Amino acid sequence: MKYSYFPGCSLKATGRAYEESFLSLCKALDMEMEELENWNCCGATSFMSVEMGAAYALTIRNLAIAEKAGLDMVAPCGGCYGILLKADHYYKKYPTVHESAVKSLKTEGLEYKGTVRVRHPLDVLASDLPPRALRSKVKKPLKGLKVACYYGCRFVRPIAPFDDMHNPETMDLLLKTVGARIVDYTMKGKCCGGAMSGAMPNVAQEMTYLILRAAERAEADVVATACPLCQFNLEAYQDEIRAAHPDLKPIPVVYFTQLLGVALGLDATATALNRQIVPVEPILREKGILADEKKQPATAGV
Amino acid sequence: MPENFEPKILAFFCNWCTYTAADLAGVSRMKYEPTTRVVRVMCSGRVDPQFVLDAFAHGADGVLIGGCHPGDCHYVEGNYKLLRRFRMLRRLVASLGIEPERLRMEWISASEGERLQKVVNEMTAQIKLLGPLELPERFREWDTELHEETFDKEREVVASGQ
Amino acid sequence: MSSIQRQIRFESDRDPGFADEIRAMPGCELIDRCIQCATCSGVCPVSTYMELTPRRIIELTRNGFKQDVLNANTIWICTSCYECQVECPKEIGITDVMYALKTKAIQAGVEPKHLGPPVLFKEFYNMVRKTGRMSETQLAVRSFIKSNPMQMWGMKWLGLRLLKTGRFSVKLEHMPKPSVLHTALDHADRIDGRRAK
Amino acid sequence: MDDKTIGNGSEEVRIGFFICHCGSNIAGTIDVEAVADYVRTLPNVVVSSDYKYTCSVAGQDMIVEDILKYKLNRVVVAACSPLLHEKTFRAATQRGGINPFFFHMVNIREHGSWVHQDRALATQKAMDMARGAIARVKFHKALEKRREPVRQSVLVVGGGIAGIHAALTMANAGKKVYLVEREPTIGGHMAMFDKTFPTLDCAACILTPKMSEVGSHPNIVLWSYSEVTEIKGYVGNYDVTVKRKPRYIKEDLCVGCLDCIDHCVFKTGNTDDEFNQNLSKRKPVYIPFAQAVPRLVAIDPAACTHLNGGKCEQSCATACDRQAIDFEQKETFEHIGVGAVIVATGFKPFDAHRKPLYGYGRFPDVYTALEVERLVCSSGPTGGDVVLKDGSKPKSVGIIHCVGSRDHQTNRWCSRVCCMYSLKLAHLLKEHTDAEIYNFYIDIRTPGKGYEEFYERLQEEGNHFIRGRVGDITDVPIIPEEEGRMIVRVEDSLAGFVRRIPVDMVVLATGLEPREDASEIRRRFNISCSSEGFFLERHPKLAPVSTTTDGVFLAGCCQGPKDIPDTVAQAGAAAAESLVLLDVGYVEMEPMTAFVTEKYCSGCKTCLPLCPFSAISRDEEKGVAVINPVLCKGCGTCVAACPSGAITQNLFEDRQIFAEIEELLVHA
Repeated sequence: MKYSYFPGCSLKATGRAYEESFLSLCKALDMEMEELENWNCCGATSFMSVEMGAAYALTIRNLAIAEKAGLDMVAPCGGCYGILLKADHYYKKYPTVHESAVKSLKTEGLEYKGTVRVRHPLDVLASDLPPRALRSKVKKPLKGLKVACYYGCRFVRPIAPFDDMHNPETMDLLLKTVGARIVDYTMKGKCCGGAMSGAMPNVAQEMTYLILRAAERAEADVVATACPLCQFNLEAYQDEIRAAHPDLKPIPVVYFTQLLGVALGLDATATALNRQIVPVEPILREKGILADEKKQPATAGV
Repeated sequence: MPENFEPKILAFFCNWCTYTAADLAGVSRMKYEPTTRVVRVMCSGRVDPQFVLDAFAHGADGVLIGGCHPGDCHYVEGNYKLLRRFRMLRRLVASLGIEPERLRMEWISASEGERLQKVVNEMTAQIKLLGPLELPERFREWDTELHEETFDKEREVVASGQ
Repeated sequence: MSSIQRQIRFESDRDPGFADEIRAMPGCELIDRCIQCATCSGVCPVSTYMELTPRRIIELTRNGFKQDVLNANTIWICTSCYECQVECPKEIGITDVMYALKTKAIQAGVEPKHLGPPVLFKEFYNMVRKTGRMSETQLAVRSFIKSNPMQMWGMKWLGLRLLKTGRFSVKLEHMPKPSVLHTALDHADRIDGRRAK
Repeated sequence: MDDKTIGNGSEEVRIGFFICHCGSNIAGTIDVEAVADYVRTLPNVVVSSDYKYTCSVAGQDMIVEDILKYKLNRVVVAACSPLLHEKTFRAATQRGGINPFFFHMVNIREHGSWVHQDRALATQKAMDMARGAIARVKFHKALEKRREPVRQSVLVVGGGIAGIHAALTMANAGKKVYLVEREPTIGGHMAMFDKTFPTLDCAACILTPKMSEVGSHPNIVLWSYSEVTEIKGYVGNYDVTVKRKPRYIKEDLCVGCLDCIDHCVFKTGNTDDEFNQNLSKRKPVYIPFAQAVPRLVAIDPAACTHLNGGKCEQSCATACDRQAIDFEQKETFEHIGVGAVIVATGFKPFDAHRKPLYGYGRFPDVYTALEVERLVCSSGPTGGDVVLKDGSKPKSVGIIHCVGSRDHQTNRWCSRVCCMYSLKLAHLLKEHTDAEIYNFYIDIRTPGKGYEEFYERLQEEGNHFIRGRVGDITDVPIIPEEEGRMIVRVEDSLAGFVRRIPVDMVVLATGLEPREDASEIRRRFNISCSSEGFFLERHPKLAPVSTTTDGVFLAGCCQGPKDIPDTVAQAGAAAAESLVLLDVGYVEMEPMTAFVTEKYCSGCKTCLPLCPFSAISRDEEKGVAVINPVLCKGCGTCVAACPSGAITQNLFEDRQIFAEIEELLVHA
């Protein structure tokens, strides 16, 4: 299985644990990810807030490049995924968007016919693998690990091609397959604050607090995410949140790809667990998923 | 193509569904192209293929047949009978060199005024692109050609001394 | 300052063309369908911080109260999580309306000059237009300098945490060939809902 | 051919043309004078005039006078849709002394002025249509309507309050009524209600007397646990097949003593009780509720051990001293003939799972309105105690209006009754629990007698009314008082800010929607549905209980959401319309049937299988097809298919339609 891979900007920086764990997971599952040539930023929410025509043209440019490759386009970042999907949809729906993008693409000799299928790793892993392919490769089932799957916004909003808009379950199913116990809580689709975590820290931190609190009340050992922004917001500000809400206990927030990697027995570099701010190894050892051997030194590469 | 070409679409609407839908479009003041000329029949099953051919022969640029959705026919299955005939008719019309867009069959129920509006506008736009069919004029031309040809042949026959 | 002011809007305060401009932007065409049910405000995770709730934004926008709408903090607080849009019983593109209003405010130059979000948006926009990619640390630093320089001190621990886990990078990322993007974006239309003359 | 003498016989064809302004409805878009002037130039047209309102008495008189004055023998009117006024003008034509079928109508309003904007093109279209009609009417023939007797009985489908009221009205008028109900008892949704708004009458107290009257009425045959499977025939003469599902009880022997229920091997209920909205359990042998009519038990084959092939001592059967239990019972079919049909199949409450936002099925104490009806009812699952799933009494209740209604994602329509029943439930919940009651609404709609006054009463009772559709129900608290409760997050849109309100119980005012099998029923009875799936009345204002199928009438919520007073009124109207049909005693059949011209018929039998009404047979002696005019419904399908052109349909003759087609296209 071969795919076009659109990493997006965050996966090259704060979200690199996502890229590392996702690509090693793909390797382990014989899925080939070919990085898109000369890709550009999807535009996120910011570009769209300044100028709309260029914003759609910017996003659609990536789609046009992917169309040339003729493969499904995998975008692991929730933001990129949602924006690519919406741009594709609006390109077909609104003549203004279409005309503007066509003009823009022409300068580079590109065109977009509208045939690209934008995919998220959750979707690809859940639908494209042969039945039991994942289960058969499990070496260290996540037995006893209570996971709160956190979906956030963009996988299912405003367009939900592969999951239930109101009650997404793909991540639950994937992690259940590798033996984890999924806890039920009501905040799994609520917004984490997204790009506002830096611009309006107090607002965003209240939002993440509620999500973490709900996961904690559901007795989750760990929160699993599928978007670098969500992961960052939920994990990186826990100290700051604790200043306002001392009751919040530290809770590890990981990418679902990291957990799948652990279950498949991939090594520490492949699962990038060393990039956690709130370490996840202790709970994995406690549950007997990671061997309780000599403590590995934190050797994070830059 | 003449300027401001206004196609003439002869429409056969069944009394219970499509004719009523057109009434609903009217009551709802939905605007559509003034290109249709409606013949009301009780059931789309009454539409004789000859009606369609006659319409083209007399200058219709398009023919639209509207009936009830499958399973909804007021007379149980008249629309299925039409459907069977229509398949045959479509091939016949195509073999006459008439573009397929000029003959259309639509299931439009009594509550689908909006759909009627859409279908008429769509069909009008398509036929405007195709231009007039002008079958009567073509018939005249063919007649003349045919006359001349036969005349020529006769002359040849006469000249060959038979 | 303490004198009592008249609170009233006259028809002349309205800018009817404004509503048309917004309606013409992608996703914003259904605002007239709104029945003011307030689901958007009820479901919005940040409506509690807004001067005008999303519901009121829709009402004011379709009535052409441009100044009220563009000057409210609402449009900058919106995180574009699309909850309002997917729950709207009339399927109005509320998030798209928020985007449209943000671009309008920036066009009109009335965005708050030191509020985090608009500063971030503009910095992001400039950076991506130039390099084709977003560099997180650079963006954060640039935004903080313009909005709230003091905040950077509060962020020093965060920086340290990221540094320790190898997630901190001060490099300015860019596309291998950003020039093609420059040309491409220069040729895109400005979709701003204004009727072509 | 000499145009002057075409038509019936050799007399000269003299056509009168009348075009209607319809105020400005037509004249605003179509130049009616120009059309009249144009038509005057057409052959055989003797008089052509325009008039402000042709359908008015003066307009009709003008037609009558002109027929006499100009010795007209054909009339064409260009006005509105023939579906609206064809009857009117046919009658006027007849009053002028000529056969009403020498009339033809041109639709230039619904198909003309109302849908077009360009005056010149709309006028041109009107001229074309008029010319087509002029050409066709020349070939019209004098026709007579045939009369058929009407059977003096009626079928009522559905035993809710609509069906009950319609059945009783007909039966009291002396007509034989067959009432068919799918469930084991009649009563429908109304039987599940506790009180009715705005008077707070006990629903059972006003409904059960009517139910028992149905059960004992000599003119009513009540078939519960039954379904109509087939209906054939035509107005006045419908042949109906009713399937009677086995209830495993001999109806003639059961006296409703309920001993069998007491002796069932299950000492407590083993299956969800539908009547109590699954809030309690019932046994496999059961009676839906105490006042059920007919008072007959039924055995649920899905829950009964014996009927599932299991081992059971069948104590119910031995307990019955009348040996009424019959496990071998099979479904049976009844065949009846009726003159009219009243369809009163009711509605389905909106499935609250479809709005996951409100947590139905996720939070235990989120209820639908119908569930709360059962909870507050003293004969309900808790004996009228409003208690939560944990047994405690709610201190605070939120009622969410418009659940599933006014929503493009689910149902676009307003369900009409939810505001009022929410007010009623608010009152009852307050009365039962003294809780704080919050109504979350978009608009409060109280259009009915005493309704607004009821709303005012509720306001004065101290209920909270918050204008805002709930955005979220969460269990994640942000302040201590929210701990352990459901928190409703809503914008108080009149105050202009967002509020969080902790509640113990949420009531969802679910809307009304068509039943799942509405489209199946619609096909069975050959009626139409509006786009949302409710059955379509013939005319939204002027024929609200009739359908496009003569002799089939509608009553109650199957036609659209309505409250009990409106339902009863409509049921009465449907009964009255049926009575008109029955009491006149005959129906006039439209003469547009088909007939075979023997000398052209080759006896090829092409037409025989085409007729869905089996109206065509073959006269073996003569070797020709014969059409039975009584069975022919006039669709014309056989006409179009006859290879030798031997079949003619009255009013839709080939020569009429060809003339129309050709003239419509003259200017093409």
